[in-house]
Amino acid sequence: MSFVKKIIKPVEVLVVASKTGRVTIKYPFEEPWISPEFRGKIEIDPTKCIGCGACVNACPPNALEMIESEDKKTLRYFVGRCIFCWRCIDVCPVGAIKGTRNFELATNDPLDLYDYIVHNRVKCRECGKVTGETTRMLKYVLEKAFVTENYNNKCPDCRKKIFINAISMRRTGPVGEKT
Amino acid sequence: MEGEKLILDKYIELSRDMGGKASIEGDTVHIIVPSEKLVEAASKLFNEYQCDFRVCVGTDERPLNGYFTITHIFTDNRNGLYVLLKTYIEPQDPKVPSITNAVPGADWCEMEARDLLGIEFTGRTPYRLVLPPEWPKGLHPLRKDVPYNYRPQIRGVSEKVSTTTETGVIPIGPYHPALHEPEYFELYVEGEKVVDVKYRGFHVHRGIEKLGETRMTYQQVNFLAERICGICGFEHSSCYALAVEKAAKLDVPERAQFIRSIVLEVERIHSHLLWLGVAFHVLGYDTGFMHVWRIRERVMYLAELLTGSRKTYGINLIGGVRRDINEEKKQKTLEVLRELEKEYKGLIEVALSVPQVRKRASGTGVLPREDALKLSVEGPTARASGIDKDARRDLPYAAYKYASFRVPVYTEGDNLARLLVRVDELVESMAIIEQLLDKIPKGPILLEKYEIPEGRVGVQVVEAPRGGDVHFVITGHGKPYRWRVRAPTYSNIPALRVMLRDQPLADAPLTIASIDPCFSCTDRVLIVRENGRREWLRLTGGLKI
Amino acid sequence: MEFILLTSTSITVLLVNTILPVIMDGVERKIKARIQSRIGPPIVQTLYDLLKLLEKEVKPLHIMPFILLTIIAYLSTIIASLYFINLYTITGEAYYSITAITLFAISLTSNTLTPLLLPSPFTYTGGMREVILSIVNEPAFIVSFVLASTSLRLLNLQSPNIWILIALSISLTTLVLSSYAITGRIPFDIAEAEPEIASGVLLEFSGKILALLLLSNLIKRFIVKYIVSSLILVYIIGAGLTCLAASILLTIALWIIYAIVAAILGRSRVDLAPITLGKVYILLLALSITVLLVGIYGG
Amino acid sequence: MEKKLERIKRSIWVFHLNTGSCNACDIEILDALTPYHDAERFGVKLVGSPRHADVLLLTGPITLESLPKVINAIEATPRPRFIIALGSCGSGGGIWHDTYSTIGGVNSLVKILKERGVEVDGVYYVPGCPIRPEALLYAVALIRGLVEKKAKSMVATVE
Repeated sequence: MSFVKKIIKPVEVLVVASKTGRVTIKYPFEEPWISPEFRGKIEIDPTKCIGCGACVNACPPNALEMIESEDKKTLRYFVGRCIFCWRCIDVCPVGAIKGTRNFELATNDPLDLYDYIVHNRVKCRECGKVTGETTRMLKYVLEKAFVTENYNNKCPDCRKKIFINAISMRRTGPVGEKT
Repeated sequence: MEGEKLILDKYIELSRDMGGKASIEGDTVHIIVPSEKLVEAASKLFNEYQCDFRVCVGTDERPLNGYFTITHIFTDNRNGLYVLLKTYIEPQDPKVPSITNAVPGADWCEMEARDLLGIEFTGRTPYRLVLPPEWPKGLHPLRKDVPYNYRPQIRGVSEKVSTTTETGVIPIGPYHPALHEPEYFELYVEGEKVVDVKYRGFHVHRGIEKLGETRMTYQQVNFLAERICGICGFEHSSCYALAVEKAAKLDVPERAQFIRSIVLEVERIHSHLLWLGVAFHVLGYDTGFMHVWRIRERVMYLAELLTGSRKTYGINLIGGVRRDINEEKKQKTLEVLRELEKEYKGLIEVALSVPQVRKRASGTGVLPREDALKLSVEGPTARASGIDKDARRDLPYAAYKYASFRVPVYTEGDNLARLLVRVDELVESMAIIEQLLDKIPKGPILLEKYEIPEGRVGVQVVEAPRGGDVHFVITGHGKPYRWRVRAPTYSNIPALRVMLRDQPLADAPLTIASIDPCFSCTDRVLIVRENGRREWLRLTGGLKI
Repeated sequence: MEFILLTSTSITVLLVNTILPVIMDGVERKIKARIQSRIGPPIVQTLYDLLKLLEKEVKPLHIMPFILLTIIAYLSTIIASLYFINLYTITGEAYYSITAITLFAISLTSNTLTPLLLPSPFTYTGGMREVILSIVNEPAFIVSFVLASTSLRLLNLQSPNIWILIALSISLTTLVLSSYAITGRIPFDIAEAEPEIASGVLLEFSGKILALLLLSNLIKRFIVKYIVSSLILVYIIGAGLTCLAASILLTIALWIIYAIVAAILGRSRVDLAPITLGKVYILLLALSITVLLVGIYGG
Repeated sequence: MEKKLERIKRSIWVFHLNTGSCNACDIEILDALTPYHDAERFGVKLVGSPRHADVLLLTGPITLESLPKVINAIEATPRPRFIIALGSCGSGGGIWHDTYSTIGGVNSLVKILKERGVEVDGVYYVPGCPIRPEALLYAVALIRGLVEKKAKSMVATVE
């Protein structure tokens, strides 16, 4: 009897199958089975981004990159390289990056995979040289720190110069002018 | 306490006998010996002290102290100790005696160090193991003076791989439906019987270690470590985090450790279910494959709920974890586990009753205990051959000391034993999760402020589904100075030769699958090229086959 | 006149019989999917597959003419065999069935030879396995067919001879078993066992050639079941068009049963399968011959 | 490309080509075939030989060692042939896009293929790390024309 039972046992898989029925989720005609915690594509809010580059430093696969040109600073998000770790969301100082549950990213055109946020680079009020910061960054710094706009909109070199000038003025008069 | 002192004395005495010095830091014993005494010391540790050989690490310490070094990592499983045997090598003509005659398991890692760092090993046959054949000689990517993104202009010749005209050679791979990963086994057959095996692997070498030491920061390496392997990635990132935390002596919140352990066990469940499915598929029992993967889908959902991703969870950081387990998630987890357990037991019973599964798994691919010991195999492969070792119990980490569980051991050493070890472990894992969820303490999950001093050493073994992962970290400035990873498959592949010999060809895919090979883990360092049968014969020549 | 009618009917049926296996394969995939708790492909999926393959490029093989020759031989003999089986079901003439089974055996031989012509080790191993399996299966199939039809002819339904009845049941069992093994389903799909030797015998073929081979294999699956069902039904309800329809229906039923059996088993090992099968066949055939002889001369 | 797609639309036979990935995507490909996702609904079938394939599922950043074999496999696939690059490694090189032993994703591969004169009829990109099985199903549905393409590049200029 037990021998027969042993032989019949594999047939029990039919019982398992009929008990479970069809479990297939008819995606894409039906909602997929995704938990609320799922980490999908990130979205960068261009109205909030200040172009500070904190996310670029934190990003392990360099999916977020800062491309610097003469007068522009472009934050490029290449979703084709993104590992969806959401570290950028952790580190963003202004909360410009938002996580979504979007995973439907397939495309036949590689150019679809890039997002760009183009920032202006600030010119130094003093010498006209382009500094590293973006316009938004300066605004942000003004809000957070005790600096005046007058100090903020100059390049480091000019700041140094002004500082030295100021000190020397107090002591001996302007630098570089023979008195 | 007395006993522990005696044991430590034993190691100090050993180092004194060898003319070296020893220091103890936490659970790690550092022994530094002169290179001429290295073989003697290693042999003593392996044979007399019955330490378990894990891996050796070559390091370019020239920027620090002007030397190359080689560190052999042993673990004393009975006393829960890590034993590091280190020696300094002159930088002009780096030469060090090989320990492979005493410890056969050291074969691969020595050759890896040779190709990576240019350290020569005397007293053994060296072979060009590393990097594609076109790789320029004298360029050793892990040396500190080589940039990580230096790509020599080589374009592989389009060589014919799987169309050997020589009959009697069955190439398995690099693209083979049983493997799902590009690895190359060449089976020499007589009729339908395998007489010899040639392995050429390391197609998945991506330069991870170098990347971790250069482009990345401490926190970023966690995510890199996770991508060493997509199946047991969390083991790797936990192992790395634990090693760094050990090196920096960080006091990680208990709750974080519990969460780590829980997620580690979730990963073990999904990995073992995956393996069972693949094994059934290899045996042609596709219905079993489909049903096992059907119940696995619940675990994947669970993993996503707990961590935010189905795989490569991305919740480990140095100092803790990123996602908490709240009451709702806890209840959901328990519910999923209950359902899983019920379905799993019924299904496995049915699947194992299929005559072809039983018949083909039992008695095939046997790995005798002596060979398993000599080759230092890991995980279920070792436990199926009667070696009772499990890092969760022997070298407790994370929160495993709060859980009680059984370590299943079988003595047959065949494919069925390896299958049953995994079947049993799955049930244990479910029990561990329940216990830990019950005991989870309240508190923070992430250490907010910490400091990682430079030049410290941390070693950690984490029991992955396939065996022990070993991570070795020397801390550096803002990133690891040296990061060495050893995955369990690295130790298990050499055992395949023993298992495949004189077996029917039809069993070869099952036997290869039975060690649950994870090549992407194994290959993370460099491309190993097996360019001759002689070396293989030399390695296992001393073994009874 | 009668001959023309006969021919035109059987050609129509032949066309149906060529398409039916393709649809039945879809049904089999659907059944398998159901047992595996999923939806599965549409029933006409195999047809889509074949149509697509017809449009794909053919990767050249170095002995192309030979290969094409063997494949065409395979396909034509198997279709001819199908034609004669149809004739047998309609007319009930024994020589039609004998022609059909001879042609069937020839087609199987030409099929087993094809992979041996290729240099790839996978195809070679797969081909060798197929040769070994067919050495065991084909004689068993033919002998049991002869035995079953003999005992059917001898059986008198009014006063059945118990020995002949036993012989009939044993030979029919053998016939069904060998017909299952010839279809190359799990556990006997070792010739194209995917995980072991890639796709085995089919590995090197592509495009139209692959489509032809797959189609012939499907017709082969159909034919073995068709032979079994027509043998039984011609005896029970007598030859004719009803019998033809009934045989096709029985073939479909057999196909479904075989599909379910295939779904709940695993793959056998290459060295075990032929030996076990061979032993079982020899035992069963010897038994049925003995019993049959006892029935004829003893009872 | 559209016309060529038409031929294989209803029966997509895929060959799985791991070029050095971490396994996660590979396992998810298998997962897409299992009951919950069941890619066979769309006629997807995993085949054991590139000669039977229409689509190569390419995972991993393409290591130097696997490169020649990958090219071999692509050459062995009869036309029309497509590549679906899966995961962040396949489509962009992933976390190791610039290391010494990889070539960094499918775009570099396409360049090399062009140099060698090996033609491919189309490349699809499926980002994800790892891809969800649904992401693969989405890509297949995209090929079948069942869904609209959602991915779109965003360019925003701020003051």
